[in-house]
Amino acid sequence: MTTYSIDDAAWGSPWRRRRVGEKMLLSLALVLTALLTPPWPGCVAVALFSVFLILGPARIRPSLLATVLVAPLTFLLLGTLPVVIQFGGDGWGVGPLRLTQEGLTTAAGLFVHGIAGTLAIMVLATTTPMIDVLTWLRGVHLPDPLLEVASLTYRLLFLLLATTIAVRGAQQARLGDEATFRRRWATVAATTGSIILRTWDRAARLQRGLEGRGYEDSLVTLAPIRRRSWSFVAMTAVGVSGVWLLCLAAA
Amino acid sequence: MTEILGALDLTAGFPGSPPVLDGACVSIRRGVRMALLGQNGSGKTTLLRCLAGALTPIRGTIRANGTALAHDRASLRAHRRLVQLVLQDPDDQLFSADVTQDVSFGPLNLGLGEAGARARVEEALELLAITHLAERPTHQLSYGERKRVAIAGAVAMRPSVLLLDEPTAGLDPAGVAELMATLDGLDTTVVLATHDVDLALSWADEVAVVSGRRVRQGDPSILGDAELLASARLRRPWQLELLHRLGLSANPLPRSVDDVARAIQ
Amino acid sequence: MTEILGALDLTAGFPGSPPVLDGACVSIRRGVRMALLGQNGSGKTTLLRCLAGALTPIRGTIRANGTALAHDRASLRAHRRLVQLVLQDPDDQLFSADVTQDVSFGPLNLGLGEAGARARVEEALELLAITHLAERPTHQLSYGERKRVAIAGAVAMRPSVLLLDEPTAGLDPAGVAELMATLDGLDTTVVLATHDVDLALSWADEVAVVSGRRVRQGDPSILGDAELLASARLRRPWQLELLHRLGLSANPLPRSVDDVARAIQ
Amino acid sequence: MHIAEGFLPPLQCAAWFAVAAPFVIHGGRAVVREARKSPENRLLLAAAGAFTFVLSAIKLPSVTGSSSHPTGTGAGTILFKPPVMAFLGTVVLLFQALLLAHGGLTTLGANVFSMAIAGPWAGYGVWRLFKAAKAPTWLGVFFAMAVANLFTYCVTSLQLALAYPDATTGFLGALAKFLGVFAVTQIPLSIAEGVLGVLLFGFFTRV
Repeated sequence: MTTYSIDDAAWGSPWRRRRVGEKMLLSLALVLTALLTPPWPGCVAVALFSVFLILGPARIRPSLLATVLVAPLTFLLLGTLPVVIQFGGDGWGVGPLRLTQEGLTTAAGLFVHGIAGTLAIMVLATTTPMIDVLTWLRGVHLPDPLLEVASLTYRLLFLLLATTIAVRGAQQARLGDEATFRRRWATVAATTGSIILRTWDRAARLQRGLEGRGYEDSLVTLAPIRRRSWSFVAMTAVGVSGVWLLCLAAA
Repeated sequence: MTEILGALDLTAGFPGSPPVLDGACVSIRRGVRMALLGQNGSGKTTLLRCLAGALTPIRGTIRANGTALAHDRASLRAHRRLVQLVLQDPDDQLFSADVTQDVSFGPLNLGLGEAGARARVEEALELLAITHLAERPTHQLSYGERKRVAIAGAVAMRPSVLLLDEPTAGLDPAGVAELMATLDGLDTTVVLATHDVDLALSWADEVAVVSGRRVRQGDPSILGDAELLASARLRRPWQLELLHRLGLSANPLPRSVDDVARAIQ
Repeated sequence: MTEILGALDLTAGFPGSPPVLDGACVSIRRGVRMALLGQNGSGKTTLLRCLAGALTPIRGTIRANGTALAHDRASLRAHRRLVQLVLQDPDDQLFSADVTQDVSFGPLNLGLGEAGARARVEEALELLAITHLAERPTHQLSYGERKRVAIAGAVAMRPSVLLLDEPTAGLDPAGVAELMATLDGLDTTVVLATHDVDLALSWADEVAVVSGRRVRQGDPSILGDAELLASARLRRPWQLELLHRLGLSANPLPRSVDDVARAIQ
Repeated sequence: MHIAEGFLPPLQCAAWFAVAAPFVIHGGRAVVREARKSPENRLLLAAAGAFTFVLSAIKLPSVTGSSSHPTGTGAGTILFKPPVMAFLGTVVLLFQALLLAHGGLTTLGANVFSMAIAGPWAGYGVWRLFKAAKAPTWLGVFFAMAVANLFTYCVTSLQLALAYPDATTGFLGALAKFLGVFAVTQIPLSIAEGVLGVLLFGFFTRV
């Protein structure tokens, strides 16, 4: 399941010990570059640089990266369709809709922007577990209760997903696939309902467990010590400005 | 006795990590009561899931009634009528609002009509001695009760082989004794994964030990094999350990306190 | 030895249902290793939660170091420094996805600074032999590993009394042996709820049996008391059962296989 | 289906952040208020957030071929009111962007506006309307959940149409095209989410 794989990769990443702020800077700089530069050569360069970072120093399996890209690719294919096909104009088409050269160019550009942007975000996502992002946000002074709700959401999420996957597997074992349409619906509703009840119960039990550990009004924890790496920051600066220089040269 | 279910040269695990089982073989004869032993994480659950058709092995074959299981949809459906797996955590299996509804899920999927399914539910609840729970909401039941309902859900499908993953974990001694008595009342082949070596010795006709990604199978006397137990990080059942310390023979195999007392006297 | 924690005439339960405990007394002496026995639902967990100050009793007193516990916020806070409870299901206690962060929660609540808390975390992870898990995500850990992290979270608060609810449930024999060795390495008073009578006999200095809403406390030899065990729906430890069958004396109390062998020879 | 990273022009990204921010801040204040009232509420809200996330991973029978999923915000908006959903929805969208590569960070503002603000408010409005009309509860649940779902994708289409107007017919033509791709295909799914809501409502009256 992809949910686990990006997160698993992030936990096991050799870049996990790097400062979140530094990875954030790199990833966001790449995203902004992808947004602001033309598809060629800017976005292509961002995409290639991101793929290099993800597969190279961050050591993510290529098959994982491919799985991860399925969702954004689906959106990009669907989302560019209405851009490719225009009302009126010259070209091949059905009824009032026309496949125009201009539409194709815009759509292709959009597609490349999307791929580059997604890959740039994946530099962060595949190297930084969610909990690190949330702990980092504490440093930018978001109110504690909000971050606590978000952190607890993250923890409960895995408990819930594990149960959901197990329950659905068990239903299959009892021939759930062979149920009639109506009963399949009843099953989905009952499963969802049971999982809601269980989530509530889990939350209540976790609350009691935490009270026993001294929980009164905040879930304070230590933040991991991470050393600043000027070479990483320098790499970011060189990489991103390299892309910009490339664009200026091409223009 | 003939084999009803087996695994040949089974390699299985999860993508991206080393296989949990590698070249494991096991053969389950019709009507046998088999205890599957092994430490946490040894691959007991993986083996059970492969045997149940819930996990497709990387390599190797699952045999059911002498035929290799193809992992296509139709074959898996047929396989699920033959083999039912009860998971360790009953909450992974129960999803309906009340007990009767939950137990009826499998039988209705078998295409039994309303009346047929109802009969199966009654039968299963009776076999598990939980007829009194029929109308209760599942989420109000105790852990032990939920375990029984989960087993009833599998039993109601009348499988030929019932695979149970740690059914005794979390039960108190009286609960374990009652559950084992219930299992003895079923006329299916039963494979029970556990890490309770004492229980395995006292209950099983046959023992399979998972260790080093393989399975070693034999009659319960293999639980006296120090080398095998050490490799599986299991201890000897106390019955065998005591006789060993006393320098007495463990033949006939002492299954109960009485047997041990008899061997000593 | 003096009492460190105790309950006097304790009545406790949940609103709207009959009390789980009614007039229960227990006294835990400093430095003792106590096993708390009882079947599922007997009230072991309720007793532990009362002792930890997590549940306010309907009637009766919790005594800590000779003083009755008032259930106001400040007293409870002080009580938690003294007594820590580890729940049966580690998922009821672990809230952070990161092991180090989770274990640091208690020490930071004690008001220790960053450096102090970090030292406590390291110490606790080392005591529980899980230093290698420090950077791992909670949701990727096995059940046994999560149990250890939960215990580390309590140990990091350096309580005088550690209450453990079924810490061995779901662990394999090697895991149980390792956990018990770890507990022996702690210099706190330990109360361990279990329904493993064999384990209780081999490990505990003192035994408390919960049955009929009350607690019967004594040295481990009370585990030979047939009447008490029957009322608590527990069985005799095999060590005592075997000597009983053989008509031999259980004095000195046989805790291990060796002790039994010695008694027989 | 959320707008992918890199798909919106920078200025529009910023604009949608600006539009969404007040709602999310307002929601965040509501959550802080609830959380301060009792720590228990934090766990409850986290459970709701986790559930909203998981619901989008639950496949509904019969709706094959659609690449979209339930939004899960309709039920939440009835239970917790739209401001709280604005915050929880933002958290869920952030998780989806980083854990599943669904959506993105620069498009987060736009996605938050459609899924965590517009959808929940529309659903809540419908819910209140049916309440006021004294309609049966199940009917209110159905329409609240279906509308919250469908409206989310209508707003997504609108956002995309604003960004990429049609060459000759402009915004309206583009809106028709994007609605055709994202909203029309969503109709069966929004009905499905409504049906799920009704069945869930039935489940909870039985337990």
